[in-house]
Amino acid sequence: MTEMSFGQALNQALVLALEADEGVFVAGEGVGVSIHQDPNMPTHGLLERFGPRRVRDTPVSEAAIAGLAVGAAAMGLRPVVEIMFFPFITLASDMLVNHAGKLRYMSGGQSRFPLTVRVKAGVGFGAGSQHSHNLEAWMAHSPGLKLVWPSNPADAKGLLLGAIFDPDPVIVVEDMMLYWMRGQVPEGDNRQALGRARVVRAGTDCTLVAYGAALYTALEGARMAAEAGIACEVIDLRSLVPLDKACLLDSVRRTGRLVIVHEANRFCGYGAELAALAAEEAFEALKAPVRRVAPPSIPVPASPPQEGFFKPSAEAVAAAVKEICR
Amino acid sequence: MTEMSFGQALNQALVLALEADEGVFVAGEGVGVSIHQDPNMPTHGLLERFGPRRVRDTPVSEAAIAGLAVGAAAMGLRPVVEIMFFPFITLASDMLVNHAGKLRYMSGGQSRFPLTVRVKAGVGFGAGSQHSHNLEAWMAHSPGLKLVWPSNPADAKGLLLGAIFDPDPVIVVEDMMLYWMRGQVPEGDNRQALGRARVVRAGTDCTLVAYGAALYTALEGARMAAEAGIACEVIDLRSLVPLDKACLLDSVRRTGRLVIVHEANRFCGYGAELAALAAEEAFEALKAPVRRVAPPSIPVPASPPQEGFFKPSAEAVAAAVKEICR
Amino acid sequence: MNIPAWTPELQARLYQDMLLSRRFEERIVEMAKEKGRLPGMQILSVGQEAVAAGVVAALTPRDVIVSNHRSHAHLLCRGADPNTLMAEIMGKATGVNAGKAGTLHLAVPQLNVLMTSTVVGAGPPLAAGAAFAQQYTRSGAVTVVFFGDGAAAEGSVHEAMNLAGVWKLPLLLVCENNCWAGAQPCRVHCAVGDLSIRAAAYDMPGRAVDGNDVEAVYRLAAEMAAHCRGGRGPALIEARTYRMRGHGESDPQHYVDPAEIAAWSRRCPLKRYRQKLLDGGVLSAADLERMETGAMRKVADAVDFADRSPYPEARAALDDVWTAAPAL
Amino acid sequence: MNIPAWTPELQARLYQDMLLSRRFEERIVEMAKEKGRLPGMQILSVGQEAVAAGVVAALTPRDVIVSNHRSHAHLLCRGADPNTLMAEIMGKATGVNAGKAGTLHLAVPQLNVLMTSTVVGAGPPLAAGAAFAQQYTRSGAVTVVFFGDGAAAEGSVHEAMNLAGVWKLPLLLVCENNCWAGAQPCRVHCAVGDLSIRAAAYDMPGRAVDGNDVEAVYRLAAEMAAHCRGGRGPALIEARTYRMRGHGESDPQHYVDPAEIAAWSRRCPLKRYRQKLLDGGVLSAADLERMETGAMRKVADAVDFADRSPYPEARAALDDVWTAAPAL
Ligand SMILES: Cc1ncc(C[n+]2csc(CCOP(=O)(O)OP(=O)(O)O)c2C)c(N)n1
Ligand SMILES: Cc1ncc(C[n+]2csc(CCOP(=O)(O)OP(=O)(O)O)c2C)c(N)n1
Ligand SMILES: [Mg+2]
Ligand SMILES: [Mg+2]
Repeated sequence: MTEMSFGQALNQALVLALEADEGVFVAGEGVGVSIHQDPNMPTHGLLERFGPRRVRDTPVSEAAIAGLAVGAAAMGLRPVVEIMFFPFITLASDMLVNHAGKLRYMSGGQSRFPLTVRVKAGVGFGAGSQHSHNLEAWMAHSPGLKLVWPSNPADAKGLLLGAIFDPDPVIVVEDMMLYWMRGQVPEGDNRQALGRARVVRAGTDCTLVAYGAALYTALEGARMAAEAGIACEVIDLRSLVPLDKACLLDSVRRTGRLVIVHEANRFCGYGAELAALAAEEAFEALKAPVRRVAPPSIPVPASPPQEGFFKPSAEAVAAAVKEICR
Repeated sequence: MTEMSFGQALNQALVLALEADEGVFVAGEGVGVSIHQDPNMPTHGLLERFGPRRVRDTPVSEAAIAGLAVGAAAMGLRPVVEIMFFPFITLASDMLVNHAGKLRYMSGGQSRFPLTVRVKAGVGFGAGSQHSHNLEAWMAHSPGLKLVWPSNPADAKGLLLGAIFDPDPVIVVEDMMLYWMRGQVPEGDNRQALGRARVVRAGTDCTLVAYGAALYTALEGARMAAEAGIACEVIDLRSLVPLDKACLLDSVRRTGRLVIVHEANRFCGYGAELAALAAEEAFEALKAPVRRVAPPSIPVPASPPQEGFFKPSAEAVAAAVKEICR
Repeated sequence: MNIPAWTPELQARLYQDMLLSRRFEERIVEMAKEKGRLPGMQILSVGQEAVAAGVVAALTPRDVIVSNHRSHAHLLCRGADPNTLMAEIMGKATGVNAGKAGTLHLAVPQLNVLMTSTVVGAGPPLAAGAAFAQQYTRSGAVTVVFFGDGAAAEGSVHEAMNLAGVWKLPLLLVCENNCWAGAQPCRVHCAVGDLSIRAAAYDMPGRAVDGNDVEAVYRLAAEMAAHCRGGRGPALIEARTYRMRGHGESDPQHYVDPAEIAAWSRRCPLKRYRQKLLDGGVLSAADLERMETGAMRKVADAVDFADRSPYPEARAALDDVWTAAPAL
Repeated sequence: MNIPAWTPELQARLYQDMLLSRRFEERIVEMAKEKGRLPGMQILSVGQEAVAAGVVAALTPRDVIVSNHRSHAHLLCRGADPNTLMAEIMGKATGVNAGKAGTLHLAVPQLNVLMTSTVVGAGPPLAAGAAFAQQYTRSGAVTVVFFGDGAAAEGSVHEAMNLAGVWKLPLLLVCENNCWAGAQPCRVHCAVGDLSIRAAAYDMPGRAVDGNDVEAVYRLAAEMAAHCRGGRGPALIEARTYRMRGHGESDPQHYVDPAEIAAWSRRCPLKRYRQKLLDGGVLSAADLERMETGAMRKVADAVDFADRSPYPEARAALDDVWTAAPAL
């Protein structure tokens, strides 16, 4: 184990993958030469180390970047491409949804698309709604795509490695607000299989589910609820597709209560699926209404107080927990 | 009232809007001259009647088509543009999601975007997953966009007119499988305000919610359940955004049971939101688990038996109803 | 450049490829008239066979092809098995894609027809990815992508051409300008009459060719493929041809001047080439007769094979999403 | 063409517009160094002011502007109020967009700066829509869209240029080629060195201009706007200029050769024009001094106004999604 930042952990994963497999290449806007001179940026130093054949700056062309990944993956490479910010994934969405996610299926299982798309997400850097717009629900709704969202440095490394060496297309969401977060990271190849959630706090009264930076809001909410004598179990989802349904439902069946926290818009957000699953498959165990603590259906406003209003707060999490544990 | 097809009703709405408001124009791929010589096609005969200034064939450029709508709407026109098939909305999604849905908000309420996007949806015409892929959940998750999905000729006309004269951006989903369906349609301008669902069959034991062509699957399922002595209330959602929460929750509170039917993939589909709302806001009334009758998370296969397998069936609806009414 | 000389074998192959494609699709024309016989849309290359035959013949087996919705001729010229193609078109279990693709997304990766997208304009970025892999692995192979005049208006085509230009990818872009995109003629969807000039916007060579002259197409494709293979980056061919049938088989073409169709039918690539080969003594009437019979037999066998094949299991729809079974 | 003659007033305006923009942004440079002073990123036009000043001065008030992430100069040259701009940059309630836009999406519809998108390449299709409305209503006005050399690689730009070419829209496309797209120089993101040649791919005139020579920019913009206004369709200007600061204020520009910056700083559009006006006797040293003081005062007032303004109510974030309150 070594202490490092989330961004450095992602960087280590990329280094390891580039070293381990000649088929791995990294491409995107500024993944080689960057306007950031910060070792906490995931692609920092890769160009210097691996050269321009393996680490490629692209034009500002999201469809071509995604098409590059799909086409090169079909040929047997393991592309790792970057879409700079989540809202720009719209521009790559035909390539990802209609091609990366479907071409293997339409080939009758003959083709494989072992590609990885890294995308930066997050609310809280004051850039407004064209840079902050978490669209995990879109990708999760698209058959054929997998999606992971690490919340700590060790997972950042392990899940990115897992994604790169997964045989199918995987979206790796990187929460920008976490790049500088520090933590212990295992040495070497700690790749994680996709599809496993983790209980990060055990509890008996209420299940709290979150992913990415929202996990810390959930944990803080759990801490506040604990002061009121309510023991929350907190699940870090880690892999949104495939979803670890067993972990989720097992917890809900034990606690009888479910609160979901995410930073995407509430309406038709990923949390809706979790709530629906509980209502379908853990109904008998539910003792209280499900709650989603998530932003209203508005774009992310730029102004600091409004951006703060948009983001779910630990207070709101604690309030939701207390309300349904009454 | 006149009997006509669904497609003709849409056509009437377009004719009325073009006549009523000089700011209305219709644009898209083949909306003027079409490969279809069928009066059941919504844009049939418009070019002949209104000329190329008002009715414009565009290049095959979905981003430009949507950008055209956004830019022209900002200038005070009322664009009605077509995206030919739902999966191609990916190509217009940056314009719709990051622009149509956000620019008014980011202007601080100064701008208006009274635009309409017509898009063809539907599963069942054997064209495979790049033509059949219902993405209503994507659009519904995007703040600033409204979305309607008519299920019969009268609504087709009324909701399309409502969309065109709504002050905000509206996506109108046209279920291709319904174009030839006939029904009574009011004369003149029957525009409908958005946001109203309709109870199309009253019942006391279970609420069935659907929209578009899936409504008929739900109704047939209700008929089959009735044979087993179960009285389903069937709701035609009509407007997915804004959602008529009151209608939905009122029904669920009365019946205590909810089954949702749609033709989009189940995982993170629009039905998840409905289930989540029930679990949040009608929990006390729920007597049984919620059920979604919706396709698995696979692309739409081309082969006829597999395409049939993909689509939710009335049998599956009836089975779900019976299971939770046991 | 490394353009093989004309041989009777090559010439016969070009004709035979066009012939098989024509007869295969003529049979589809007939079946499309029978209600319920074929699922989905039927989108045919009739009239455009010289583009497919000429370009594909100029490739090596290791070269990669990315196709679009009008794919039959590309596939048949590449040597795809008519039986499994026809079965796929009918949605049968024996189809080359097990019924998951249907007629619109036919692809045969074993023959390096890597993939087929019916999202108009999607081919070029996908093909740029394949060409990148060829460059990356120093394979010496090239990727050819077929797209239409209508597709040229898609942003994805621009992005791919620019990327290929910057990275000097071995990508041969073949624009089949068949005068129509759906019911829109070029002047309605394209700002320029001459699509090949767009190559200059990406620093690549661009040339137009008579797309109904199979030898001209072959020659230009060989020249351009050699350019791409030589590490000098991408190239653009605009093959000027004509869509002899409607956009799809349900299109009555009410918007087309019959004189236009008549004029182009006089330029039929098969008729012209047959005459040339006869006149040049390359093939005899008996040879042609034999080829005709052979093509007809292959088509009949294909229909027979497809008809006798079962539909796939409905539940097999759940397979093939991921390399491991989907967990959802 | 209908190009107004040079007048001292026009020349003074051009200088004054550039000056205000420069001083406004220099103040942002300073504030950006104070931790927590400004929310979000700070993306400046320093060095590119001649493009904004020259193009905007060539327009009529009815003409429409669509801007991008590097918008300050466009807005100030159009006459936007520095106070409410600065307040918006700080996310204040008095901001021109009530704090919802922040620095990246500043737009002033009342001045026909219709909208600003920071999605790179999104401007041209939006602007094509505005230009269509102008054509549709026979307004005689034109729409100008500013975009970067990097944006030229986006598919949306191609789609918009093709549409504008086919429909002969009154759309003036102004590509501000500032040599960089983020940390990528043009040769890394663009297949051609001369972006103006892409106009030919859409049958529109395209010309390059020294983007640091405000009179040259003005002349060409007036000429091209007249072309667009005359119903002859769109036009493309490539203004060759330089981004004197980093991509944003947090960019240390470690990837730029200092000699390149030094060379361009010798071509500073303000310095050059100031000298020219002095040499030509258009403005005296005293005039310049007065303008300098005026600009400094406006900037100081703007910062003062913004500083004194309150933040918006948090709950007001719920407003302005729809014309009626959101029902969700
Ligand atoms: C992105 C997208 N938009 C629209 C369509 C519908 N469509 C199918 S083929 C076609 C016309 C394509 O014209 P062209 O590229 O010239 O190819 P051709 O059909 O003439 O071979 C259109 C618009 C589509 N399949 N994909
Ligand atoms: C669609 C999209 N992709 C990426 C970005 C991130 N980004 C912001 S500015 C920029 C570079 C743009 O370069 P250019 O168009 O030359 O404009 P400049 O910044 O030089 O003015 C990039 C890649 C973005 N905002 N939008
Ligand atoms: Mg065509
Ligand atoms: Mg630039």
